[in-house]
Amino acid sequence: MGAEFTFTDIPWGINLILVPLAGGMVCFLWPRMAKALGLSSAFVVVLSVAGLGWRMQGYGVYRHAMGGWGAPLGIELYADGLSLLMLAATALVGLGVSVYSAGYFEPKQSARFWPLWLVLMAALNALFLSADIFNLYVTLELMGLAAVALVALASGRDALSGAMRYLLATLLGSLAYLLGVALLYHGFGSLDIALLAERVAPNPALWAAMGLMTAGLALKTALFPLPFWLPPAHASAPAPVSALLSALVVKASFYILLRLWLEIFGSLGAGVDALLGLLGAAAVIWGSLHALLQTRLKLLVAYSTIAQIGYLFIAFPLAAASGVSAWAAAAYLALSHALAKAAMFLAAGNLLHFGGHDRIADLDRTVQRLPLTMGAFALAGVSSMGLPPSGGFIAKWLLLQAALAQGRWDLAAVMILGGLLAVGYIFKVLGYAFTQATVLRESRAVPAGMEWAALLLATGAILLGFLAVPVLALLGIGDPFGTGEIGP
Amino acid sequence: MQSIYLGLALFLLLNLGAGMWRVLRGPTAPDRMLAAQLFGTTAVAVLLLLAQATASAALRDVALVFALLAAVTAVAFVRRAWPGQEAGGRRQEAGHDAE
Amino acid sequence: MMPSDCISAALLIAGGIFFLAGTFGLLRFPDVYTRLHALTKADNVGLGLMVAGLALQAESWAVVGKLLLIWLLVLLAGASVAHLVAGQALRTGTRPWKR
Amino acid sequence: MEAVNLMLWTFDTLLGLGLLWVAWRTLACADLFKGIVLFVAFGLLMALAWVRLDAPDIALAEAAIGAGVTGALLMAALARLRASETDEGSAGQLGSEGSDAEPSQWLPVVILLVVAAGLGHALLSLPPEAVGLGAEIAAHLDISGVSNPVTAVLLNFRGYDTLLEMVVLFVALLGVWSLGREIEQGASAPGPVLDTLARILAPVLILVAAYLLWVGAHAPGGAFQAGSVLGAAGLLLLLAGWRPRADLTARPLRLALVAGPGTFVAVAVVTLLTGAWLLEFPPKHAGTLILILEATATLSIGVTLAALFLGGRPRHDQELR
Amino acid sequence: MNTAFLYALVGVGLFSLGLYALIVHAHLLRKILAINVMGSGVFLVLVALARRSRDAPPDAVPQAMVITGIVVAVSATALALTLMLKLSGETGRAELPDDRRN
Repeated sequence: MGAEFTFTDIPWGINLILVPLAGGMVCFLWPRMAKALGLSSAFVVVLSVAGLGWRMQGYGVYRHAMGGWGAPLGIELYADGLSLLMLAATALVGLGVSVYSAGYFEPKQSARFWPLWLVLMAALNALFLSADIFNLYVTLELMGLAAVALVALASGRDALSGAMRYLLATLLGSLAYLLGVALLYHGFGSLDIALLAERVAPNPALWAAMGLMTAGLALKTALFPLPFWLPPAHASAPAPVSALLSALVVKASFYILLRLWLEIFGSLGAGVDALLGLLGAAAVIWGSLHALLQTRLKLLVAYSTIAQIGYLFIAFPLAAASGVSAWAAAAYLALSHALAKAAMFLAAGNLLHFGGHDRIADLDRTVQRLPLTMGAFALAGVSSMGLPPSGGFIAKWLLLQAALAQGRWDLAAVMILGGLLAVGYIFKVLGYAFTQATVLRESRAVPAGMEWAALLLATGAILLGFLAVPVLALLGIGDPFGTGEIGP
Repeated sequence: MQSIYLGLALFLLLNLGAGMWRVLRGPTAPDRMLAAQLFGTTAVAVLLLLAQATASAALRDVALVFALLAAVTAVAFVRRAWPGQEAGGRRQEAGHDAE
Repeated sequence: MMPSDCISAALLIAGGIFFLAGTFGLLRFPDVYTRLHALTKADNVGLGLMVAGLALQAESWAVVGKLLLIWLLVLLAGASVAHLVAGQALRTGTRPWKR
Repeated sequence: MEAVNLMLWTFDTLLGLGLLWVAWRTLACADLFKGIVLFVAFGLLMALAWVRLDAPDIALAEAAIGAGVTGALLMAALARLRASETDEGSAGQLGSEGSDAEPSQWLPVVILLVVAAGLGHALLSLPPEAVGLGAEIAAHLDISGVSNPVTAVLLNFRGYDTLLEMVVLFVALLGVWSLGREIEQGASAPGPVLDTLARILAPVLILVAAYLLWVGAHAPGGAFQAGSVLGAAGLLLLLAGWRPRADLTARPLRLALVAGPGTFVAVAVVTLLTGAWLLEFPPKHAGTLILILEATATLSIGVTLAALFLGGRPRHDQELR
Repeated sequence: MNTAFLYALVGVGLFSLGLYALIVHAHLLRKILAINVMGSGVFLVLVALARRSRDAPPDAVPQAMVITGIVVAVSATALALTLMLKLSGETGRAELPDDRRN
């Protein structure tokens, strides 16, 4: 290579996997360097995603044939606009969480956190880049085990039982997915998604694979009625871990489901996506109502995640009927929810750190005392409610438009109701944060990095409200949704 | 010759099924463990017979690994699952092991 | 059938009978110590006879060596485990069966 | 020939029914220890099934992991569980086990029967001729560096999966270590018999591991089987009361744990720099590269399994250095 | 019946049995055993279906997938067992709290 090696030749996609992986292992060997290494790995990952995006804008989709074999014999990496969007969400949330964690963990915990987190980052990136259904299984398991171990970093029975429940749910989901892989491989003779897309024909094996994989991934995404594992795990984990789980890990299994539907299961027709839409609508209402009822901030945020996942599934019947914009809306929502939800959990972590508790009713006067944190929570709340200007607004607007265009008044009504309920639970928190306390409680100072990390992520969610055109253009690279055009 | 190998393999498999009764019945933990030990030996014999019958040498390696690992499991049993406390022993004898 | 085939068939069948006897003992003997006795029959003699029968048919000396190694390992593991189990059973207060 | 086929068919049918029956008894019996013994027996039958399905590589892995290491892990966990439960003085909870053993919920049964019937129907509707990558593999086997197709898939064609899978094992260890220190077991002194047994068996296990590693290039065997047998050797030593010296459990242990995935990443980077693709092995050096990868993977798998058996960070491991 | 389909159906049976036990049993050790049985069922389906045409040499890809799967399963089992011990050390019992209904 030498002289001919140019900027374009840097293997951006590979960096995304190998850098955090190597970083994680070095952290394990030299725990003292963990923090510095972790932060720099997160930074390199952001740069690499930027590089990948830049390269994809010039040259179109990214492909890498592992081992030089190519499908069907080998594994291929593949990134189009959808993968890029998810990778960007991972990189941005990852950087925010890394900055936050640098201040959050005690030295001992820090030595355990960084290797796990870096491996989780590698698993997420590998998942979003993979084009092979068995490789996706391995990344799913890697992600699941790393996530469970991270939840268990918080000691105490709540965290342990949350982690255990989560582990059982994630293993069950993976096994159902793997059985689906077996059926697809033996039905159509390939593991590569693109090749499978060419070969599939509706037959009982395809139906069974669809059922198994959809159920398994829906369980991992915590779709209603299977979200029982999510609130305990997400609420009892350390704050940065909650942020990672809600923002990225549940999105990863949703991403696989979306991919499979776009490429392989799309031909199976309307019945199932109507069901998924119904479950999504139920999740919006159920999650929002539960969020409204919570007295603990972290549980409130966790239930709100279930509601927001519901919106993602509402896109299924809408996209199947006609519009591509429903898929784009779901992807946009995944990105903006990732930023907003990470910010919310980090803000909740700050409040917990500050006051030693997360009882919503006792969040007295935190606005004066932690203005940046409450600002972050409020901005993230704006996106979660779907108010303009925010990424959440753009996404839900697109979704609503798709629903109205198809005359799905029922789904539109659910979305509006979900938005109103979100207003309810966000303002419940903000309301208490403004109240005067009769007695001042003891508090601990919050490191500035932790406040700023939350605020910057929330600002990102708001900024997405202004970046609809360029982001949707990036999303269109490689035409992930199968038509010539994207967006409104 | 092949039908002798296969017939014996089949016979040993049935033998395994009969031994399963001891695992289920107990009554004590060591009884179950002994039955499992016999399982291991029988499986080794089945593998050796199949290796000869189907002319696949690799099955002898499987048998070798079986022979070794059965011993490790048994040692794990003696050292761990059966800690040798008076109370534990008596409870196991009563037929319903404590957790 | 060659004479060697006849001998090895006889050895194999004899081995099978010992396995049957081992299982029978495991099922019928009254306590763990007597069952240990039954188990070692299958381990030592049953597998030994089978290995001898198969060794007559082996295509090379390496195979004979591997068969012998497997038998020795099972023998060693069986004997040690029997000893450990018996010792542990005595220590935990399982009384030997008396008429 | 007819008789042979009939015998094989009977063997398969009995084995299949046996598998289902043992699995059912494993999961339904009231006594947990019995469940574990039955699970070990289940692993044994699974290994026989792999043999009947012409998958000796998996049979080896199942014999070492499914029937061996997992069984030992389960037994150690049950012993610790009992110890912790008697410590808590929770003798009153013993009765709860009975109610657990007799689940009488008919709704899950109906749902599962429907699921099983649907899956069975889907399976039987598959075409009678397998559509796989067998021919594709056969066509490329000569440039893969090894002649055992399973090893070729694991280490060359789909080596990237194996890289990630090594990391899965590493993550499990990270998780176990982050949950706390090893749980001390107040077992009695090993005694002369166990000591002698360990002294004889451990070297044999290590030799067999080396043999499986070497033979894996052209016959069933390979890094995972070898690693599990090596792990079994470590387990046996731990059971016999042997503990690594304090200076070994610090950095050297950690180095051994990451040697496998670390070498994989290093080789990946080298191949990327010298060729066009990640993990692209030049056919001339493929054999050597695969052997290097497998050797370090064996070491790491063995050490990791033994470390997982401890159930926590070793006593002398210092976290912050 | 064909050997391949026989073992594949046994695999489906194991998967369903394991799933049932996972749902109805409360004790975590049983749940972990159930997950392992389910996994074995899936592996059996993966390999058995490749043997539908018996004359061809065995397809190595499903076999490699299963070996990968076995290592993943033992990793998950080890983590689950440690987590179970921690939880029972914390709560005195190896069950998930208010898991009676699930």
